[in-house]
Amino acid sequence: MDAVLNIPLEHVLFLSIILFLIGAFGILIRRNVIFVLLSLEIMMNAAALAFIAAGARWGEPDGQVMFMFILALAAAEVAVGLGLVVQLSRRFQTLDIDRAEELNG
Amino acid sequence: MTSLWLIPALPLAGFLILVLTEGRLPRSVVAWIGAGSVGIAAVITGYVAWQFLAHDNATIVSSEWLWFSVGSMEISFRLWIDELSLVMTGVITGVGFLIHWYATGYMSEEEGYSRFFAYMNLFVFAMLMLVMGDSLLLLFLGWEGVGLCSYLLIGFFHKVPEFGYAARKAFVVTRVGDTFFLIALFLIFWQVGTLDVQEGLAFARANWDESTTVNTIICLLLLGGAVGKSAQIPLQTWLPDAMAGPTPVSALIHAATMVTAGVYLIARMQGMFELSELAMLCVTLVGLATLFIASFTALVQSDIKRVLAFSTMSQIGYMFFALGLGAWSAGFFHLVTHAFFKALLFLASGSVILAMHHEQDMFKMGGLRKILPVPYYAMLIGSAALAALPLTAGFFSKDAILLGAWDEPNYGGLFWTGAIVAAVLTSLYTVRMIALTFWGEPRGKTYEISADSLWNPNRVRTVMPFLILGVLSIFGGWIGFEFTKQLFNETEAPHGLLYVIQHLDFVPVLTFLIPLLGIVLGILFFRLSEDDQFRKGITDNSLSGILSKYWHSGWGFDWVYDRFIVWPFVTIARTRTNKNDIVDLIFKTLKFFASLFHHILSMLQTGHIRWYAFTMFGGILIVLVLVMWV
Amino acid sequence: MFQAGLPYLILTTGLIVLMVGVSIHRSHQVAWSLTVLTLIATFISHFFVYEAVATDIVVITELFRVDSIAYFFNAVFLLATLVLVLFAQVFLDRRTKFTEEFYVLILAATLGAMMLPASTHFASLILGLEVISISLYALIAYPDHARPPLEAGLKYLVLSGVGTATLLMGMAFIYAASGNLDFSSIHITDGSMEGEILFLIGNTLFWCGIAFKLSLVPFHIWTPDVYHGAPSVVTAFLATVSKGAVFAVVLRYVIEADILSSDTISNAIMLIACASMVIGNLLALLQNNLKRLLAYSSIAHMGYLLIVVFLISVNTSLGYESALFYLVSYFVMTLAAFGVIIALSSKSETEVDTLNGISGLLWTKPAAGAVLIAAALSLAGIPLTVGFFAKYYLFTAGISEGMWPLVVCLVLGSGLGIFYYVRIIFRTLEKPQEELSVSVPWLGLSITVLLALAIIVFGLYPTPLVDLIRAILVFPPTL
Amino acid sequence: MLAAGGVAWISERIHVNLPRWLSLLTFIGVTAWVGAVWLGGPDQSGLYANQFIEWIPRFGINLIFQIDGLSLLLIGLTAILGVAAVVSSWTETKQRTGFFQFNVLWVMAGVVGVFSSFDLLLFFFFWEVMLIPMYFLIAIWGHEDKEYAAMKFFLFTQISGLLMLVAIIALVWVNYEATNTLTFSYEALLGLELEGSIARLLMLGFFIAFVTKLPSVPVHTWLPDAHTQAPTAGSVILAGILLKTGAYGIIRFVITLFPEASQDFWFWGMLLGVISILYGGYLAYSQTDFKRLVAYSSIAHMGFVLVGVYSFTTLGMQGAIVTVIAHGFSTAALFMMAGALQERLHSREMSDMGGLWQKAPRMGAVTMFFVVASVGMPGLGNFIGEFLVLVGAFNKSIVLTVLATFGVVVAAVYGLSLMQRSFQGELNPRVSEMQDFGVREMSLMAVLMIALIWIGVHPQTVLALSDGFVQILEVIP
Repeated sequence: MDAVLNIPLEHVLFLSIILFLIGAFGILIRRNVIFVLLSLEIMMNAAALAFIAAGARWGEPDGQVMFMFILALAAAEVAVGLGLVVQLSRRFQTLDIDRAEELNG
Repeated sequence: MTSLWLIPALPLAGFLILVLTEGRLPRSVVAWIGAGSVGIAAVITGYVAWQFLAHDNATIVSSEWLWFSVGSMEISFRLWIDELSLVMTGVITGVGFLIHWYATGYMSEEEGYSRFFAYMNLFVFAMLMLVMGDSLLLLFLGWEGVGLCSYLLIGFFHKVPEFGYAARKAFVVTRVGDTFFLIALFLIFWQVGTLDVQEGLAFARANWDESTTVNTIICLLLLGGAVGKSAQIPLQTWLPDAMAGPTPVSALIHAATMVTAGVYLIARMQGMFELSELAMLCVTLVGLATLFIASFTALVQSDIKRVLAFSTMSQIGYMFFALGLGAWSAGFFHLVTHAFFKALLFLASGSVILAMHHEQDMFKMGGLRKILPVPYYAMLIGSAALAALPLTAGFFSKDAILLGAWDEPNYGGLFWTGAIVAAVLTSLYTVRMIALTFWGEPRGKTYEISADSLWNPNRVRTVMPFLILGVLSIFGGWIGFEFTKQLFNETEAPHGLLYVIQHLDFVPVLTFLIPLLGIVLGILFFRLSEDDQFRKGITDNSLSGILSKYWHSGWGFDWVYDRFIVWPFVTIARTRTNKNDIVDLIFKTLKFFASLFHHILSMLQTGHIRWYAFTMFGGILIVLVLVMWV
Repeated sequence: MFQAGLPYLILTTGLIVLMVGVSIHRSHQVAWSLTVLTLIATFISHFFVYEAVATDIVVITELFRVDSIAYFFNAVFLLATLVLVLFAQVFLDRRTKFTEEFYVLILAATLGAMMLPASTHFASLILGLEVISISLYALIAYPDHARPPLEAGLKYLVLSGVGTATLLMGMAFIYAASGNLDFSSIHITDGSMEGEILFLIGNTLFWCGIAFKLSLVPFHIWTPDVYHGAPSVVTAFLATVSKGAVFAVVLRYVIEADILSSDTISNAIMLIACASMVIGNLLALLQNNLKRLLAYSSIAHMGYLLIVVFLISVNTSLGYESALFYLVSYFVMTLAAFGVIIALSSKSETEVDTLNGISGLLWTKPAAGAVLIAAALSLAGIPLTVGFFAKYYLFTAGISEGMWPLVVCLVLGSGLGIFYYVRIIFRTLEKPQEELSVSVPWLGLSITVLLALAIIVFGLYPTPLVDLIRAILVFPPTL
Repeated sequence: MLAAGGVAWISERIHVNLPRWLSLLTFIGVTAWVGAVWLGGPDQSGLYANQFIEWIPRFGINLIFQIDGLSLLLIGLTAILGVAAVVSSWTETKQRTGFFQFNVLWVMAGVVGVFSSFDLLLFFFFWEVMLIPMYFLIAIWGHEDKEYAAMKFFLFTQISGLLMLVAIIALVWVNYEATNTLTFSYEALLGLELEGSIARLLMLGFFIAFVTKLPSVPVHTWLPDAHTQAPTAGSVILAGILLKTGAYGIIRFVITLFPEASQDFWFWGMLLGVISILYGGYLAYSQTDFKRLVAYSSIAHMGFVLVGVYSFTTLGMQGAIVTVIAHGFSTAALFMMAGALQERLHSREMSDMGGLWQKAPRMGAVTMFFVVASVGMPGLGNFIGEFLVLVGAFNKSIVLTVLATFGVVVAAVYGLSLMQRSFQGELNPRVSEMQDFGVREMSLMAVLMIALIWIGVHPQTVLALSDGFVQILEVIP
């Protein structure tokens, strides 16, 4: 516990924000679905990190519980996501996310 | 007195019967109903008059029936017979009956016989309401009613678009006057608190004096109404066009009765007008101006009915002139005599027109006295009265007016001179009309008149109206004047002939002689000159030509109104943008912006996931910025 | 007090049985029957255990607190799901070979939806939310050979992922600021400047995430595409149950955390609400696809509903009443509208979802046309329909608290809204261009007619519904 | 018999989807009922019927139906014009007559509800309810441009209605805060004292809704479109009755609920009226479409109502009421005429008409009568109304009244030009055969004519009925 406390909360939060932004940019920049899902994962983990830092601040396990939670959740999401990716490659013959733009207006 | 109601009710009943049967009755029955209802009304009027005189001229009031009552305003249907309305009622039913009688023949070959008499009966009803109503609102009811009938009858031959235009013009122009009248009613009700004529006058006598501005305004507004109805300047332009109607209509409505409603109105409201010098002066000036302008115009017309129309205008001008000068009885007396002789003139001209197969141009007539002896003599008698040849009815009334003008303290001489000049003009155009129509040789086609035509002016049934009106035109003046004088409580009013004999002064004698002079001049000029000269006078470009053209057009009033009122209104109304209602642009703009925003926003829905994600991050950023820094 | 959790257990049991059953023996009919049974049983169970929540607060661990309001929400969600499941049987056959998992997923989503109204904790919030979302990813992309559902599913997955991540980030910040994950105790305790800022950022992010789920401007942009691409049954679920559940938890969050006492946040939410009303309606204005149109209109409706959020923080009782009434009527009319689309699309491969598709519907399919008209009128908030009273509640809410900007936007939005709802009505009234050949399943049709009847009956005489809601609110422990 | 009985009775019938005869009988029945109630006379409090049923007690919203003289008058008008609408469209609508009559009946039921509701929310409810079937009438049986027209009609009235709803709720809430009772009852809210600025705003909410319905410039633009596109029965109902709900609303609600604010507003009210009179008349003249012309003339006539009401005199108020009734008859008849012409000539353009008198003298005569009535001929109903309005308004503002009076001249211009362009002149060569009015149409027109003449010569029938209400108004300011 003590070791963690040495790192100021703000720093961890900044880190998580940076991670979040990295994820965000990943989604904006990458066209490959796999990378988009990856970026999503990064964003989720940024939040998870923030939870851990916050939990550390209050010295409670809640943050870590939430971390586990998020992990499970992200896994589930990715599981479904990958399923969709398979379908995408089948029906659209591509992994380029920009090609899925038939619904608009 | 309940039988009073019968007088207007009979023509109304006639109207209803004729309308409801939709022209399915045989013509003879229609004629009986149409003319008969007015005839019986005339008889009843005679009875009422007898009662009236028998009871020392005590006012006769009918039973009343509440029209409406709102707050402080309570108005009933009630008829009121005093000297003034009695005389008018007599004229309307009497002359009206004769004209109806005449019309049974005149219209016999036209379509819509039944419709014609329905309108005519309705007109008589409305005119009677105008005259007999005891409140200004009832008067207004009649006032509008006659306007409507006038509209219907001018446009009687509705197939001809020009006639329809003339009818609308008549209605709309008089409507302008009516509006003034209506506003006067509001003002009276506001100030006096009642619309009853007698109560109003009593109030005015009791509470107002010469300096009451409201009174002057009321009078001027009433004058506005009268000017419209009586075709005086500046609202006179409708009358000549109104000649589009069948000639009996012109005789009844546009000569004998309706157009004199303005005179009646002013006479009715004498108590108020007397209190306002300005209003009186305006009445005089309006009359004088109309008199002048109309006389000159009549001098150059070629259409026989238009001559008579302008003549009517000028004669009503005389009446206004007289009223304005305070010569009430003279003016009103002239109304009565004018009804007789102008009706006669119109009926005669109607026969002429039928004989010429609806040709109204005098230059295509001539020499008709042989074919149409009865109308010829009728026209002669009527013209004599119109020109105020001594001892005819017109002489008595017009002389009285002229003398009244002389007696005016301030501008008497001026007025008198004006009126006398107009009198000369009257003689001139009268003679010209007769000369062109009856004298000389035929200039156009003539037609045989089949002996069994109902309108044949030589048959007894058609002669009777001529006869009666002729007699009245000659002798009406002898008996009438004393009677009319009582109406206005004038004891010292000048009396033409007696006055001349008694005083033998310069002025009365001149007044007496000058119409004669006009006639002599006219006979000399028109009898001797070549026919072509008249036509020349109208067409060439010499000064007189231009003048006569100008006069011919009625002094350009129509042109001015067309240019400055009708044309802009119609043009603006007809342009496309206005048909489409500019206010709607506001809502169209709103709609435009709504759909513009819709399209802009729709364009953002590109379907690209990355763009969507971008907007979301953008949204987060915006909200964060808002929350943190705003 | 354990019995209060009975409905959840029944549903879960049904879910598990179904899942196992499907893996043993595939049968559409059996799966469907089992689902319907489960839903009905769950629905009925509420009545048996209602006593428990009617008199006392039932706390099930730290995460859930079951009360009568939650039960009411549950009942509504269950009924809506039941309606959709009834539709689904015929609808699915034309769209996929493997129909059975659909029911597993939709039961799971319903379970998630039932968690949310009872949730009092960030953990249960995120749990419920994600159970719904993840089920929905699969549900949206369920049809096995068409392209639009897949595209919609993918979009929803990615964008919802972003939303969830934002939400989680927000929760983490709030937690960092307050040290609590329980709604009622997330007030900032230390009062430090730093805490305040963290709290503010956290809440902002949290609301952004919620706004995404409720498809509020400016996080609305996914809505039309997903609505459009998803099979109509799923779209309807997304539009009703999923949104309703999120809204239920938002209400509880607002009450317990008293979040609107902060001016900055409440101003931001107000702005979001106004923008949603106006922009949602503008987007729908000339839209020609019925499902997209309903998507845009749902954006606006969620904007309207935010008015209640403001009311509820001041006047909880009236606020809840308005919210419940509005949600119920919104459910009924949205389901009716989608019901018509589903019924029309049931027997065809592609969805009948354009305005051209419903041209002259009143004459070719009178019942369906009439239902659509009733639904459109109701969505527009015209009297005679329940939508009017729903809107009436919102006006009352806005006016009683003097929230004039919201009222103005409500008027503006409703005005715009009338335009496109009336367009729908006009199209159903016009002369049919071609004879609509599709047959309509009797079950679906009769359900939509029932829904339309509900619209009309409550539109004429809303008192029973009002009374019911007020009875629910008699003992709400949170009030 | 009770008012609600009447309304419920109508609605019962409504659900039965039977065609013409049934709806005709219904309207005749309602007319007879109104007659019976009228003859029965009012009770002590001046009401002819009274009914109270709980509706939504939660918000103090109840079904309060009351019929006083004013309401009875307008319900009578509704019933008679209902008959007229049904009869006039007897042959026009050939498709879906059942649904058509259903809609006609619903509109009428809504209107009767509007005229007899004494609960504000109930009033609003009916106010909106009558719009939906009206929308159907235009959208289904309308002419070529029906989508646009129906949409415009619906949008204008609905959006302005929303403002009224806001005002109603706000008013109730103010009352709630003052008295702690939640009620929408008209009578309960009548005595509410309002702060100046709030009263003004709330009044505006009501005013805009009513003025849109009336309609007055500048929110009148829906009317010509709606009228032109609507089927005959629709136009008759629209002009004859729906517009009257606007007038009724102003008289019944705006003036009484917000006496001071309305008093302060008089100038603007009258000004709008005068502008409507002149602008409406002017635009009427510009039109080439028979129905559009009549529609714009309606705007002009309704201007008189505004002028009358905002003169705040007994005369003006009574005049406005008479105008409402008389205009109902005269304009309805003109629209029927337009419908009859369209049925015969398949055109509303006056350039396709002309000289029709020769083919159809009865139609010509009837048109003449109603044109003359709407021009304001004394002896017919419209004159009484306009005259009283103007006399009443004269005390308030001479300038505005004089301007309004000139509207009478404008009326003559467009009225006669309508007559000229359609019935007079030479027969249009494009008109081949044309049937005149038969017994059915003539007897209908006769009823309307008699009604107008009756109001013209004995308006006391109308005035006495509305007197009770106007007396109350006297007390308020």
